[in-house]
Amino acid sequence: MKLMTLREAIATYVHDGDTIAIEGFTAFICFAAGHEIIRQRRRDLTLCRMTPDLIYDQMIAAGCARKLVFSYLGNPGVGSLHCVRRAVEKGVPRPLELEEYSHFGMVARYVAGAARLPFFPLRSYLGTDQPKVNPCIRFLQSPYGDDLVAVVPPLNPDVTIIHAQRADLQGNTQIWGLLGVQKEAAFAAKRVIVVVEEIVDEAVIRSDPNRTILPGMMVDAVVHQPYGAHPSYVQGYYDRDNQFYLAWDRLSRDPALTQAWLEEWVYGVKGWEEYLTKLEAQEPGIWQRLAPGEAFSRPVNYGVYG
Amino acid sequence: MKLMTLREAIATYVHDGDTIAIEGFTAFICFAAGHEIIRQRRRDLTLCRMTPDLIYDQMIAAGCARKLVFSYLGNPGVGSLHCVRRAVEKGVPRPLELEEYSHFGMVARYVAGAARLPFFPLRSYLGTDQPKVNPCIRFLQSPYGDDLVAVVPPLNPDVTIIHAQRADLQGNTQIWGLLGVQKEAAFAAKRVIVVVEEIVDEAVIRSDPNRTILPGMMVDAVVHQPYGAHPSYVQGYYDRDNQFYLAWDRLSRDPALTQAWLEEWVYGVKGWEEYLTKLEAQEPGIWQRLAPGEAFSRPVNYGVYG
Amino acid sequence: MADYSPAEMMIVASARALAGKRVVFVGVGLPNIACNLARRTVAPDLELVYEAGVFGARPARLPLSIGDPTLVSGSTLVCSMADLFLYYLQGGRIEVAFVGAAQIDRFGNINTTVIGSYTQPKARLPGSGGACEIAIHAKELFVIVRLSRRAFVERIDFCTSAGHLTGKPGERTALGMPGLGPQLVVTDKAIFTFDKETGEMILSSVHPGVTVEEVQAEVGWPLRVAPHLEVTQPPSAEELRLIREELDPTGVYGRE
Amino acid sequence: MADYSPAEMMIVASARALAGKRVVFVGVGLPNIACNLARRTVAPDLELVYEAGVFGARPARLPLSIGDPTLVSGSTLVCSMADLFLYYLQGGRIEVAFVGAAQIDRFGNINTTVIGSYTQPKARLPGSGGACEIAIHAKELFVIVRLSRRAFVERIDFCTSAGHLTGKPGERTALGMPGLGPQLVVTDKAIFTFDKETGEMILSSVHPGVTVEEVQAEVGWPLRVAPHLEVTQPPSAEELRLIREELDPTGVYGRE
Repeated sequence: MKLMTLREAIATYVHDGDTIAIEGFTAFICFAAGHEIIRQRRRDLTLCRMTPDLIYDQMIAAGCARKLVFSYLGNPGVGSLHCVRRAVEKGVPRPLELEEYSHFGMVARYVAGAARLPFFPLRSYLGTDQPKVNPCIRFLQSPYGDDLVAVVPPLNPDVTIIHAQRADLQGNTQIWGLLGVQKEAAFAAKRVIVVVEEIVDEAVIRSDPNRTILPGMMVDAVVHQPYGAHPSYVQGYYDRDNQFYLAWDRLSRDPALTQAWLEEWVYGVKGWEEYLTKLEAQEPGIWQRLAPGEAFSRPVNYGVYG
Repeated sequence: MKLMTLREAIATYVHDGDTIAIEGFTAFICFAAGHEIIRQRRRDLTLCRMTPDLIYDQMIAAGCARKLVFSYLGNPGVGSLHCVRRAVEKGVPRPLELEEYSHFGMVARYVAGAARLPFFPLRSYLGTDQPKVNPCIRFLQSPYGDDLVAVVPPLNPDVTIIHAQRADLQGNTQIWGLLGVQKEAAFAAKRVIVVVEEIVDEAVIRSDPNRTILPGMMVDAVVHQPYGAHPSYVQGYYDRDNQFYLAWDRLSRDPALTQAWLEEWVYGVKGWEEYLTKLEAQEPGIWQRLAPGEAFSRPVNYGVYG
Repeated sequence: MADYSPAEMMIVASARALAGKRVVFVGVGLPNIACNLARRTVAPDLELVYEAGVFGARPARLPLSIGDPTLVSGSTLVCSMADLFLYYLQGGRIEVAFVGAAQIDRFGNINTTVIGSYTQPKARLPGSGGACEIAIHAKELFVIVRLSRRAFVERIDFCTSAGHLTGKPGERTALGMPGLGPQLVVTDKAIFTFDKETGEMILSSVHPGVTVEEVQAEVGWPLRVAPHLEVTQPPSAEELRLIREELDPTGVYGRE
Repeated sequence: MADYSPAEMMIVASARALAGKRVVFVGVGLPNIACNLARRTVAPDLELVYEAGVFGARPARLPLSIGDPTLVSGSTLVCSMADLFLYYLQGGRIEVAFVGAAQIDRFGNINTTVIGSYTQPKARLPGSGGACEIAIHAKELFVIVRLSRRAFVERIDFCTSAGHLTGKPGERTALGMPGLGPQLVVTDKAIFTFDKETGEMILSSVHPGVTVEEVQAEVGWPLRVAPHLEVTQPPSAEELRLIREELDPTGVYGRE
């Protein structure tokens, strides 16, 4: 049975020392999974993500990670990731090793991992200092001429966790909106956890097979966790809670405030349902504030043949 | 103005000696464009396509091509491509140079072409005779270890022609069903012609941006040509006309019958509208025979934010 | 015992070989019917991946080609050729794949390119399609081919898809091929497996009424015969019913 | 003449530089407003490509981040990061791109990685994001950065994105970089262009009321000044109206 709670999924598939990727480009960021990993006190993780965002800031503040593999460190549209900076600049709460690429380099690493290629070529990095601080970035001459291209090695997470609008019980998963690098990160992984807003009947999936980005056969756990991406957003379901992104910018500058926040909102709750209850108690009407209007896709006819 | 007739599009963008790709994996094969190229008597073309199918068989029989770049020669589900075989085995109507890959090799060539990579690596060809007869297939050692991978060079057609369900007047193009390698072939090309069943208002496109495979900015000509993929099919619009695939297997074995067919159905008509009129005269009710039933995708909510 | 055709025997033998498998890469024709038969008998969880990029197909009719639109409608996922070859096939997600062959040699190397010389062919065949990489990446390769001296040759005219190469142990691994290579050849007269060490083809089962001599007569090299040669279990009444009534009611593939 | 802020001057100057352009790669913030202003003034056919993989966006509000959902709804195309970087950016489809900079040197080389040493940084900055490859592939690169001695330095602490490298003619071409590199630097006090041969930064226009000396005071190397130094045309009433009433009505970006 693939359907499980987030607690079960993290307990079963995420282990100390694992390399994990919680992907989603500014959207679909599975905070629920990140919090559960903090709550289960995983240690020595290598965290991979193009844009670490607040979720990795929180996990790093909680001491889960020994290393970060990334391409852009920032609180999107707001500023810095203060916990990541504290770990890098001051070793607080523990030192953090960085392995750094450009966006294209990270994408290329996931693609190579997903496709079992020993390297992926890209035209980047030439003339910059990036290869000097990351020996994994190398250069290769084209067998067809003088062209020199950069190459990066495959990235194969032990676990990739993605958040999506919907999946069926077999794990067939559909996403619309920003696609980011979720598909590639999932194919590159040894184990895949999909967290969704809705579990739907497979007839819904089958009505639009081009919308499916992952086939059930490669999904190890399906978790039903509505609002699991808060404070990031899910296209068509809820908006980004920008107030939280701004609040985090303030409180995360202070290590004590950061730990107090983790105590209250992560360690202090049993799971995501309790987090949501607390959230609604703090701001009744939050989901109305974040609810988008309706803008439906026009249906397309796949046709019945037979 | 991008909207033009097929005659204008071919006259403007397809020249003698060009390398062209009419892509579509068993579906969306733009026979209308192939016939127009025959009718305009283009010569010395290099024809690229994973699966040459009947359309290239016809173009080769008509003497348009000097070279074929491909990965699978066949009348799908039926048998051989007799005109291609005649050109290869007997030089009739003229000799045909072959440049041959596997499916993955062709896909990789288009991807490299689309991404301006000097080569694309794939794990294939080792242990086979294919590199012996195609010097473009080479091998490369990974900079991270002993792995030996095959590489293929980019394929950049002068023109790629694809058939789709719908586009708007700017050329934003949507396809559902088998995606084949159309996107990659279009991105790899210097010029792109899109032939569609329907021209739709851009509001239709904008209702489902994840469905768009080509942005208008890279489309040079948009042609409105309903039933332009007959006898192949368009998902949700019409079925493959298998009777024609079977009939072609018989008549294409005979060079005289083949030429007679070209005279009657290609040279003998002014354009695709006349072809369709002839087709309906020959078989009233053909479109009812080929019409699929309705199976609509369930709409998804993209949300209104703002 | 019901009467059955050689094609039906091939379908049934292929289906049985899928017992317990999860993900099969399939073309149309006999493999398609075999896989669908396996789903209804020995491999209910079998996921069919069609070469055109379709998963979980629920065809409402017998598909006419690997790209039939009936495979798309109501399937669970349709992807591009780039995704299919990069992430599914090369990505190592395919457990078993079926391929055909114009010629096959003692070590399961396959020709689907030319008969005669490459530049002056006697017959120009379809070429690789996806077979070359399928033979490298699928964990197991099953070959379906009619038994004939034209097909089972000492030396193939062209190697399109790698089998067990020259038969040296470990040769595939040394070339970095993740798949095990050909594991089974199903024909209209017999079934062959391969020596785990050398990759040599072994006659392991003859269909009812077929003798080893008849098989040898159609094979262009001195055939190794399994110490415990079996006689293939003929199709059961239920297997035949499924083929004839549900999977191929018009007899396109099964009645030859 | 209307009063305007330095940020408004930057937006207007950036927008005007897009005259006649077709495809711009854009992040949120000032570049976003500049591009939308250009669409309404000097470049009506400008196609905005957002770094999150969105084309033809019709945002119903000012986007909060490059991945704001309002960019997606009603856009013409949304693609994966792989498609964006492989086919759009590296594929050569981007005409102009905007980037920011923490440090920029005389030849337009850009640092957004660290201040101080890489291993013991005084300040850890965001890193490359897509900037490294944008600087290689976009046909023209426009930099938006506030003028300050901290930013305009003789030697950047880390080269994240290549500009004109060491200023040797043809150096970018020799490295196979398809884009022309930095063509324009827009600041709150002045506009810079680059020598076509050597790629050296040239002060080409000062904003109204700013002197060359004030600019030089904020630049860490002896500045080359264009023979015909211009004074930037201040924002027109219509440009300001568009910014204030339509593009940034709440004054998030324009009022600093």
